[in-house]
Amino acid sequence: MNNIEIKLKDLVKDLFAGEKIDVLIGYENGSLPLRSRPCFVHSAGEVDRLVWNSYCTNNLAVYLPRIFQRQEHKKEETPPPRVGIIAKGCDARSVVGLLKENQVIKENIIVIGMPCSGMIDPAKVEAALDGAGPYSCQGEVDGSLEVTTSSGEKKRLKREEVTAEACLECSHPLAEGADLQIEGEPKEACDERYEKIREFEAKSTEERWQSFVKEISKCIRCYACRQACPNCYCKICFVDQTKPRWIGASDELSNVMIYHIGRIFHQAGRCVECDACVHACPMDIDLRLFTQKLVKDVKELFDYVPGLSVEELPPLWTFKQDDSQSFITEP
Amino acid sequence: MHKKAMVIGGGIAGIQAALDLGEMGVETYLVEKGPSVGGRMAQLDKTFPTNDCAMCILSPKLVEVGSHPYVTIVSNAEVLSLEGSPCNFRVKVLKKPRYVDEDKCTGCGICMSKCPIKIPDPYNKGLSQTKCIRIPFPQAVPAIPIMDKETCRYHLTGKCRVCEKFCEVKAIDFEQKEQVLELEVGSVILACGSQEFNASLKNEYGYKLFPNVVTSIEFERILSASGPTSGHVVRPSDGKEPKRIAILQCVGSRETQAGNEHCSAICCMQAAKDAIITQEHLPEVQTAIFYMDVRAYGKGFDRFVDMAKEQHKTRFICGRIASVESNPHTDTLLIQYITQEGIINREEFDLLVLSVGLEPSESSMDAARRLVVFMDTRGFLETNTFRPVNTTRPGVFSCGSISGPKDIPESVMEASGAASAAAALLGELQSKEIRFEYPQELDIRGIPPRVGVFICRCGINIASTVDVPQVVEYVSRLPGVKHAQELLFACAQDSQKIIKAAIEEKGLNRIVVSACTPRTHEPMFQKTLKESGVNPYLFEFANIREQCSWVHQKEPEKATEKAKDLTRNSIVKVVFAEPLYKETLDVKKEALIIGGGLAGMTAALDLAEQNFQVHLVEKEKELGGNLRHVHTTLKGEESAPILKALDEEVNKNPRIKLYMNARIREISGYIGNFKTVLDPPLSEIEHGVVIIASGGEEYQPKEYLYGEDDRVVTQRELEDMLNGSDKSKLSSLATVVMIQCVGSRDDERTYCSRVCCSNAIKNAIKLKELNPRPAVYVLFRDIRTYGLKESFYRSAREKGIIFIRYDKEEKPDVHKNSNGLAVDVRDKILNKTLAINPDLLVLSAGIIPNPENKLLSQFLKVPLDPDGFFLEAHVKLRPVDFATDGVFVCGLAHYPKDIGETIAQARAAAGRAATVLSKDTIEAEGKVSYIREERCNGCGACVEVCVYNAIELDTEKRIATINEALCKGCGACAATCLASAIDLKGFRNEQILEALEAI
Amino acid sequence: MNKTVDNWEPKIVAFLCNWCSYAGADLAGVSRLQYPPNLRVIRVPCSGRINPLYIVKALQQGVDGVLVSGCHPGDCHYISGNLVARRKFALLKNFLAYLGIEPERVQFSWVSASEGSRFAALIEKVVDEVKELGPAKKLVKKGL
Amino acid sequence: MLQGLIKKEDLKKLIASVKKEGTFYGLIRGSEGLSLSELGPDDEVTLDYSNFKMPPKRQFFPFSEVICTYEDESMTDLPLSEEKAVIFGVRPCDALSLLYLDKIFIDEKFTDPYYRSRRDNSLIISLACREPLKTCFCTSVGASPAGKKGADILAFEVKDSLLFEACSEKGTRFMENYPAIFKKPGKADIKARDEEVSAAEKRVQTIDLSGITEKLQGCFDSPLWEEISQRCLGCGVCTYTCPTCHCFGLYDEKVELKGRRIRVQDSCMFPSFTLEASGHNPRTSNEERMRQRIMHKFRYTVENFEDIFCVGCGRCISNCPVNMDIRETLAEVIK
Repeated sequence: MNNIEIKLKDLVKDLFAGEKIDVLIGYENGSLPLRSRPCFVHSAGEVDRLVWNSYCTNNLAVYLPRIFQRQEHKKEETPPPRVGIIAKGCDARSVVGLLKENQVIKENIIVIGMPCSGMIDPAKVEAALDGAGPYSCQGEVDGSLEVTTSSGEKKRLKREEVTAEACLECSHPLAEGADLQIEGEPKEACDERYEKIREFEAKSTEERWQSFVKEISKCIRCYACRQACPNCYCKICFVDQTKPRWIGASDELSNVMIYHIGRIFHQAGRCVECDACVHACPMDIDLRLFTQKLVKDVKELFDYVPGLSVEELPPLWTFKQDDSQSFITEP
Repeated sequence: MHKKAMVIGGGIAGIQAALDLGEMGVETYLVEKGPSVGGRMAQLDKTFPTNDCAMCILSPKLVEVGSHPYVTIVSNAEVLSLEGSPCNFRVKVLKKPRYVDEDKCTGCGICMSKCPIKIPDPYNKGLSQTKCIRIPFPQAVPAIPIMDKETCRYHLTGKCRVCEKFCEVKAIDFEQKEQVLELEVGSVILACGSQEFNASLKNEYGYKLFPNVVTSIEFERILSASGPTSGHVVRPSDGKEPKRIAILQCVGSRETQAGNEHCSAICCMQAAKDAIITQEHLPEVQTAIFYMDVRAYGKGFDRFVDMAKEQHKTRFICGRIASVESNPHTDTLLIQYITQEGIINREEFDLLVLSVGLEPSESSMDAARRLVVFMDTRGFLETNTFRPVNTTRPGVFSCGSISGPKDIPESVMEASGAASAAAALLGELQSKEIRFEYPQELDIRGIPPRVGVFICRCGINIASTVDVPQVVEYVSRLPGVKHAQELLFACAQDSQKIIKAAIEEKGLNRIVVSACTPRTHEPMFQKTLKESGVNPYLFEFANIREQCSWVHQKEPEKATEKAKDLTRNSIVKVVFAEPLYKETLDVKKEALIIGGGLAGMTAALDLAEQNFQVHLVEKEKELGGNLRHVHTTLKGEESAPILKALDEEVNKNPRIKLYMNARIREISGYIGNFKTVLDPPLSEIEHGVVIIASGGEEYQPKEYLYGEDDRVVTQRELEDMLNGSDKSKLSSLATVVMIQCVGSRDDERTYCSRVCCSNAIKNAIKLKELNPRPAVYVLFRDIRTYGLKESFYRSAREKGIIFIRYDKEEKPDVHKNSNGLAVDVRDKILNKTLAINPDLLVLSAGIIPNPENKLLSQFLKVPLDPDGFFLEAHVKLRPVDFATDGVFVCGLAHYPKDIGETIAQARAAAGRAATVLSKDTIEAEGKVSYIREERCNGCGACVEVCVYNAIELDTEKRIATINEALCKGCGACAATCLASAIDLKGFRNEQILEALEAI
Repeated sequence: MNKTVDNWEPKIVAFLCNWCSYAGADLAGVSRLQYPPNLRVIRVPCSGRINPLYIVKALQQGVDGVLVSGCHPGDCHYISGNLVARRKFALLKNFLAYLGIEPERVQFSWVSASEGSRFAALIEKVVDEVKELGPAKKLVKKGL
Repeated sequence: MLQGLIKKEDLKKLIASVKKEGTFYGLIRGSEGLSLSELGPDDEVTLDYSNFKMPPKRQFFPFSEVICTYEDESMTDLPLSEEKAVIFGVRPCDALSLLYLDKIFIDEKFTDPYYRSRRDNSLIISLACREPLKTCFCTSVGASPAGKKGADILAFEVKDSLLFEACSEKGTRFMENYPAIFKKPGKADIKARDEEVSAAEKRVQTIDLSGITEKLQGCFDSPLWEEISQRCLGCGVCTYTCPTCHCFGLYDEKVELKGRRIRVQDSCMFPSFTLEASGHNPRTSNEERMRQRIMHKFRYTVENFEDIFCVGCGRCISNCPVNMDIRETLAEVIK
């Protein structure tokens, strides 16, 4: 057990002991190698389930809106719980966004900031192992990950090469503004970002379209991207709405495209680049290629970075007189 | 008699007055001498200082006044006489012949297109041509042509009658005669406006001699997208884009040789606007404005001028043009001018724009004479500072530039003020009840759509391009369509009968009319539906004239296809339409007025006179506010008796409840239903409107040794001295220096305090009158005695008061030396620094906003401008309103202003408030937003984007709720809501998506 | 590119705000300015009403171009509806282009009530540019 | 039992032959990873894989399909598929899943003609499993790495060859059609195969599911479901990648007078699955939906079809974004 994990458990135990929280959202060991998974701890006695390692990829903020949502279907409403949440930089930015959008009750949440050093992307590991998940993992040795494949072969994967893209490009690894911080050495912030986006922008219209077609063609409309996204808390998502039905239900490509265009556009000015959608996608769609474009444009056009301040209005809720309008057609 | 009034003059002031009167339930005749209402504003391209498109903001008002149930427009008419007394006037109105029957004409315009005679277009100042029979301009109201008898071929030769031949409704009437109408009204408002100075009288500038010399109003037409050059800025001589433009200010203003003594008040800003707009059209253009003083005295004006200078490369040259020569080969102008330093320069320009001033018009003066109201020596209506909207004849009020040059918002304010005064006079009379009886509305629940489609031929306007029978045939096969037919003129009265009959016979429950633009005729068809028991929102309009037949005249087949598509689209939309009902809400007929200064008291009295209960809150222990420190007006009127009278009237008025030493603790609610907690008495009052009259304060100077040396005082202190007992101190003075713009127009407060120049001049003159001996210096940046105040500037100079201009960068230096106080100032004309040793230094300290504005703005959810004054809904046309309904502003809370302006604005606020209070209920828009609760996440995006504060979050249910009474139906909330939990009735997502699918 | 398609005329849907652009289109008509007949107008109260999804849906329905026009900044009948919309439009325009939809297919402009000629010129330009591109294929629903 | 040996490189010949009559589907590894695709003789068939992402149900029960069109008052059914297809490389667990789907779609009373025509026109060649994954548990639910159920032919990798073994009449006829391609396997080949099979079987992790149906019958209202479902995000990954999930919805798309009816796969994990036209939703919570999925697979299908509708392929485990592990869920139920 690592040092951070010990500190974390002590802190959470204190929170329960002090009756500060009713539930803590954290990570526990998963059933598969390289997987830690979200867990809900309800008492000090359960705290030892908690882990903190390089596999805590999930964005836990996704659970907050539903925890705080009014339970209209229940006969008796219980008062909203007091929630502790373990937060990497990205989770914390999501919490800020959710606070801004009234999805989290400020008085009822304690954010525990973690010194995140970047998470391992299971998909990258899988890709390095020719598409199959590892059979077992022997842990990290000298900056490399040691894994065994289903055929019994042992492989060493460079940590850097299997670190999630979002983490490599993370601009705020520290959960700034968290209520409590677990001390440690977070990863360094990355300033050189959007390189892939710029590369993509430089391609021809046709090439970009082909890439878009290729990526979206993989989609099976399972909505894992939506369900994993902390911002996708709508009670009824626009794709599921009828009267009017925004999108046909079939997997006809244009329908699928509009689902993704719509969902990603709904993240404009809200996306914190956690890549929860990317990690959730069973078909390995490169959603980051599209979500990040909007993040970049929002920064460039409106000088806005989501998730950093509760007070600042989301960019699409407001405007400035001198906003760019170079896109306007002049006859 | 019931409440009736007449407004004479259909410019923006008259329109506003008529609309306000109408909204107050006063039946109003709007008499306009021309063929259409709209006035000069209809000719403007943009409006300063926001560069709003003039027609964009005016045309909805034109439509509104044209269709208001309480307003009757009498166009092409003038008033002959006014007899009787207030509440009981008889007016004779001469209605001149149009040669077109207004009742029959549908405004289709075919006569205009067929008329063979071309004449210079007065709308475009003769810069382009129109026809002898013409609709004056596209947005004209009424949209009925007028025939120019002088040039009509039939009238001249007895042959032609082409227009008559083509007119399918037989509306042409060559025999039409003059008609005298006799009308009874209770009060009258004069709003006949002014006219532009005739630039030909200043022949040294070459107007009418050289092709490239134009007046500012002609230039306005050149800039306008709807003007003679479609907005291409070109010079008249060769149609080429000018590279160098000179704009000369004060043509016919501020000079008495050929022009007028007064300042025309609007030209400086108009010039800055034209410079900016021109540069937007032609990025390379270089504009130079030759001025005497930059009179940017209004809200946002100085910032606007700075923008012209800094962002639009406009040169402001303080100096006069001495002569203009035109190169006979190139028509380029060689202009010789003298700068303020006395240097003579010569420079070439491609175009010279003469900023022509405003002066009393012949027709205004005629009207004044016929109504027997007095004019001043210049020909403007005579008014008293304390009664700015009253004329000398009881029951006759005035607004707009008939009483002196002024810009649009001031005209509009006066209009609302005059309307308030006119309505107050009629206070005891009953409103005429206008009630329409409609049959019981059809319940369409569970009934499948049965659509009736009517395709208009519009004479030949549509039918000559679009194959109307083909469209009828096509749409009759579409699902849901149970009836389709063509009509010669869908808007004609007999067509309404046909539509009603079809509704009845075929049980139609939704109607589509394919005809002209819905922007004018939609209400009429909706009325027809109502009369047939069909909800008026089960109606769609397809525009196959303006947006089809007229723009695709050479492609009849494609135009027909388009007409089918447009009609089909409307059918789909109407199939998915739902009946809508306007929410009504009760109005608590009481007003809360915040601030007991001049503005608050004036507004309170106006409302009380109209029988409304008023709650007047004053934070001090006595009423009067700043007026306590203003002893006389510029004209010399004493204010103390007025204040005393006001105070008494307010105190004894049974309908005014005073709360002294009181503060606002809390305000909640919305139009018609506000709740406010005052402290004291810490009780809640209910009211329907709020008027903010919270005033402003004099700036406390930190500069020029103020507070450190007793010889340094503010203008207010000087005024107290001049009107106090210790005048003797003043009589011994030898040298007095006044410094202008103290605390104004600097980096901290960029705005002009508007009144300080007049105040300084007033006090300087008073000093001189008291004792002519002392030398009085006024150190100024620009003297801003706008409008009729200019004469006092002149008289000050005549009295020997010395005016010295200084720059913002070179402010006067004030220090103490052995001689006492010393003021060093750089005189640009003499090009040297003057050292003056005054024994009194008077600082013209600016006006700063009330520091409590911020709190009030939060209470009422209304915005402040960057300077801390309240920001009205629209700087031009809604100068006392806010986007939030039911809240109004007046006086210094809005911006620095003088007594007359404050009173006018206070009365305007009262008038606007009365339009709310005079109704028992307020009717919301029909097409408003609504929440689908099951989808709403309560994120609050809608709350932020709604400028009308119509949406709130229900903290209990954690969803948004819409106050339909406040919703204006813009739909920004619906487009912003990611969950589509808000939708806009009449433009529901479903309707739009279905329409898209049908494209 | 696709100029060879015979007799093909693009269909362009235009969302026009009621108070400025629709009035500008009316003025073009009153002034008898001629422009290509490819436009199908959907009137909305304000450009602020336009949900970005409408534009995407229009493309899916197979229109060859989408034009959105509102009041110039400052002219908005609803004070700032067009300014709120402007941010959405800026992002959407970039985003669709980024995905490989020809930028000329989706255009935004401001037309005031007095700009009949600007409206006509705008339509001329948009129709020309869309014609140049040929019929829309991307994002278009199959089997319509 | 007809057996035949074919060199791996000779698969191309088989493909070329089959192509004359129909389509040959197999696995290829492209730039986008592994997929079941239509193959030509020049395509490199991949044998080196554990399993592929989307289950073979998609071949017969596509995500969405138009089933009829209508105009005005008349309705037209879509023609049935007549494409003959050979599907090669399906794992035995997935092959078994097709038998379960048949129980749903090919019923005496209600047969789905579209599904049926595709099934009738296809031949399934399973490929026995050599390297079970960490997520596999086929042997606990009646399948196995070399199970024959659902396959027409079962193929085994034996060194540089493939050993084909017909498991149905259809399979036998197929192999008899290509006598030139198949050779008779030797004893060594059979032995090698048997060794591989037993090694693979041993590597499959097992869970004890005895009594699961009975347990489920008694725990509808258990608080267990809330606990289990807490982490679940409510996406459709598990159901859409499940080889036996088969729920669908019908949708109409219309343009003016014309329209079409589309059948689209649906997921019981979505709230909209049970949303009624009135707006009422009998299953509002994640826990109810999770319960339904488990109940359906391990109780209702047993009650109705006498089979657990799970083949232990592990897709729902490996693809779940939050590592919901059905094995753990079932273990919880049993506990």
